[in-house]
Amino acid sequence: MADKYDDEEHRNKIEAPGTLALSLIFLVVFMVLWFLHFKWLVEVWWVE
Amino acid sequence: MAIKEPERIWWKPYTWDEKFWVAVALLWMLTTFTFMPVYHFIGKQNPPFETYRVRNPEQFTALVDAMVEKYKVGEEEGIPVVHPEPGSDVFLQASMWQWYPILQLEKGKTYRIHVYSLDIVHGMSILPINMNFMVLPDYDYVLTLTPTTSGEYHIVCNEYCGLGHHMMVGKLYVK
Amino acid sequence: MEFRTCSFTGLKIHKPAEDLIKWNVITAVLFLTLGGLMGLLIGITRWPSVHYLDPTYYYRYLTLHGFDALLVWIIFFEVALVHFTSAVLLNTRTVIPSAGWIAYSLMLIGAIFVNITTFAGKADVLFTSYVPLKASGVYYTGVIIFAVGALTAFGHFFANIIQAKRDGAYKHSLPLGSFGMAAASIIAVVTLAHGAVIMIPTLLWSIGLIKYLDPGTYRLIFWGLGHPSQQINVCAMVAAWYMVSAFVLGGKPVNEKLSRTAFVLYIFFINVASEHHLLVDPIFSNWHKIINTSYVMHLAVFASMVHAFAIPASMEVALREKGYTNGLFEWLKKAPWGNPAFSGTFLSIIGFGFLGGTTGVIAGTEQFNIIRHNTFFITGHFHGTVVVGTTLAFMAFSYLLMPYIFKRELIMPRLASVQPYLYFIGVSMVSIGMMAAGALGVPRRHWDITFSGAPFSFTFDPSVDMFLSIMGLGTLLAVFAGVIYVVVIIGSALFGRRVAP
Amino acid sequence: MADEERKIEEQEEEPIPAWQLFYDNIMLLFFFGVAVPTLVYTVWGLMEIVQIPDLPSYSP
Repeated sequence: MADKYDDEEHRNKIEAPGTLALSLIFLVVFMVLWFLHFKWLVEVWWVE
Repeated sequence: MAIKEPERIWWKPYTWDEKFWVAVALLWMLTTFTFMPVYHFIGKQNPPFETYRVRNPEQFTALVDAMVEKYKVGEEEGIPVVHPEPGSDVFLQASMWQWYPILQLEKGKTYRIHVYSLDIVHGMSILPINMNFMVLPDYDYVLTLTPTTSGEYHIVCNEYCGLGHHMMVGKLYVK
Repeated sequence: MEFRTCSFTGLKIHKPAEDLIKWNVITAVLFLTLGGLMGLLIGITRWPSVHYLDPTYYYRYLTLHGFDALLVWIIFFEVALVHFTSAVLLNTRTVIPSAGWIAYSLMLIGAIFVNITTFAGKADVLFTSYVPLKASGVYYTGVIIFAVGALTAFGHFFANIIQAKRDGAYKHSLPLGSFGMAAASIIAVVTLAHGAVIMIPTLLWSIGLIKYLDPGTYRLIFWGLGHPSQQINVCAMVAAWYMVSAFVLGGKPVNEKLSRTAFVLYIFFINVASEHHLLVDPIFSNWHKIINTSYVMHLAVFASMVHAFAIPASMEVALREKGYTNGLFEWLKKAPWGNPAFSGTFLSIIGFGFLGGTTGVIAGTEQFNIIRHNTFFITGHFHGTVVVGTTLAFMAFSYLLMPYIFKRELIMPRLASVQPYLYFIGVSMVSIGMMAAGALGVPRRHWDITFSGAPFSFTFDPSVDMFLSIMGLGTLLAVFAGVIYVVVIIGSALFGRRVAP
Repeated sequence: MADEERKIEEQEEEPIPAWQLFYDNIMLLFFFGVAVPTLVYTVWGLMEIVQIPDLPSYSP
């Protein structure tokens, strides 16, 4: 029974390539916004 | 189907795209998490955490009054302008609807700015640099700051504190 | 037994469950109308060239907007989802319907108490009502009654699923939609318990029986109510996303293990995000702030990212099975964009992720919060999550409930099919306008950013006017789309053409 | 449906994975869902509130 789930074919399948692409776009936007905030923080803060 | 009971055993291995996304998402999330503690060691822009309980409002008012008396250099709109000794403890008091007094700080010097509210919860927003802190009654919040840019700053209240909330504007000079 | 079989879904629907769902949905929509009207008034007040209301009414209507749109509309709709997922979806009955009606009545009475007190000007304390700012005792009583009603309603979920298992309605696992609402109900119990813990002493304090309440403790426990109530929404919204994908496209979760793991991470960790409100407070240590604000190592955010992948993936797989297999995105082009239940859901996913989710995690980063706390940016963030996300998702779901539960066709189907787009564009403009203005330091909950009457005046960057105008125009568009929604839903419920049961 | 029949049926199949059993146990999830935020957020927070020191005296 167990090997029914473990077969190579299932594990190497890409079921939703479009969604994966959309998700990666999302991740890039997320990262860009994060680094922009980091930049603003460093510019603003009153420390030496 | 999300609307039907799944098959008897649904604990199954992931497909390649699921595994890839889980790995990438988890990695990014652990990175953004790790940033927070690590930045306390490598960075300087961290929220201050020094705080004291004020049992009696008069205790804080007395500190403010003593500072004003000793270091007063002028007055604007009836509010004293204070030029405290560089590197010292500075006291700033919020109340409906006033920031008291006006501080005059020196660029590049480190101050311990104690903020405290006499009545209800206020919010301290230093503009235009946009640094924001909460100001609570009964708690003294110590902000250790070193002004790095000179100029005229305003302190705006950004927590609702009654009808005069929008008139609660104070001033801060850095010279 | 009083069951009928739905001709669209084949679900067996219990009559008392159906009635509870109907009444909760209609009440929810009525409070959305009220909250939306308040939103219009305060939105055009913050639009500098209109600046409509006086300060008294601005803060009064802001209090009501928060309460009605953020709590009442959403929780009534979630109670409808409780009955839908714990009875209808399992083809079983809702136990003790009278408890459902008691919960409904308590919530309604509580909401009416709060609304009347606030309209009468006895509770201009905003949604947060931070002590020692004091409202009339009736206000806190209303909040408590509402919370008790909501707690009863969410308790109903557990009673239903326990009975359903005994009745053999499911063998081992709840359907994913019900599992999501189970997560929401667990979170709701934590939330409403915190509400009771803090609101009861506050009531006693407001009528003079307690002399002193510590403002720091109030903020800690209040946000155990205030923020997690939005996490109930997140869970319920995600459950609704999965269900719409299944109902409209026949989409199944690509991997039950993945989706359920994400819900379990929600149950464990999402509630600690209450800390987001306390990041620049005195009192709490850095470790308390870091662990809590990060939802315990960002694992609950990770769960959201898993859902953000799993739900579109379930749609993609379903559409690919229908033969739309060319390239990466043919399935997306051929999706049923004219169906408001689908378009609303998809736009809700996009809006929640890009506008609300990213900005929320970033503003909730301990260090970044210093430049974001209490600015208009935060308001923009949660209009991205709660309005573009949850409200739009619930709107989409209610388009499905019309035929399934109300047995009525939508009136004005063409208007209904553009409504999600208009609403999405409108609220996105609101959200983006607010975030841009907030990034330049504009405070939230502020009647006049020209500081009329203040001893000193600060002038914001001139571009702030433009961003706030975008917000104002977005408000008008969103309210227009909101009116379409209310007319379509109430109109269909009353006058829609009857469909076969 | 006879319970015995179901039992026999299940004995023949492979056992349900432990994680799946855990996820299906709503009451156990309920317990953790209440315990984690109450301890990590509320109780820890209250402990920090009571531990705050009093304002020391300063000479300006």
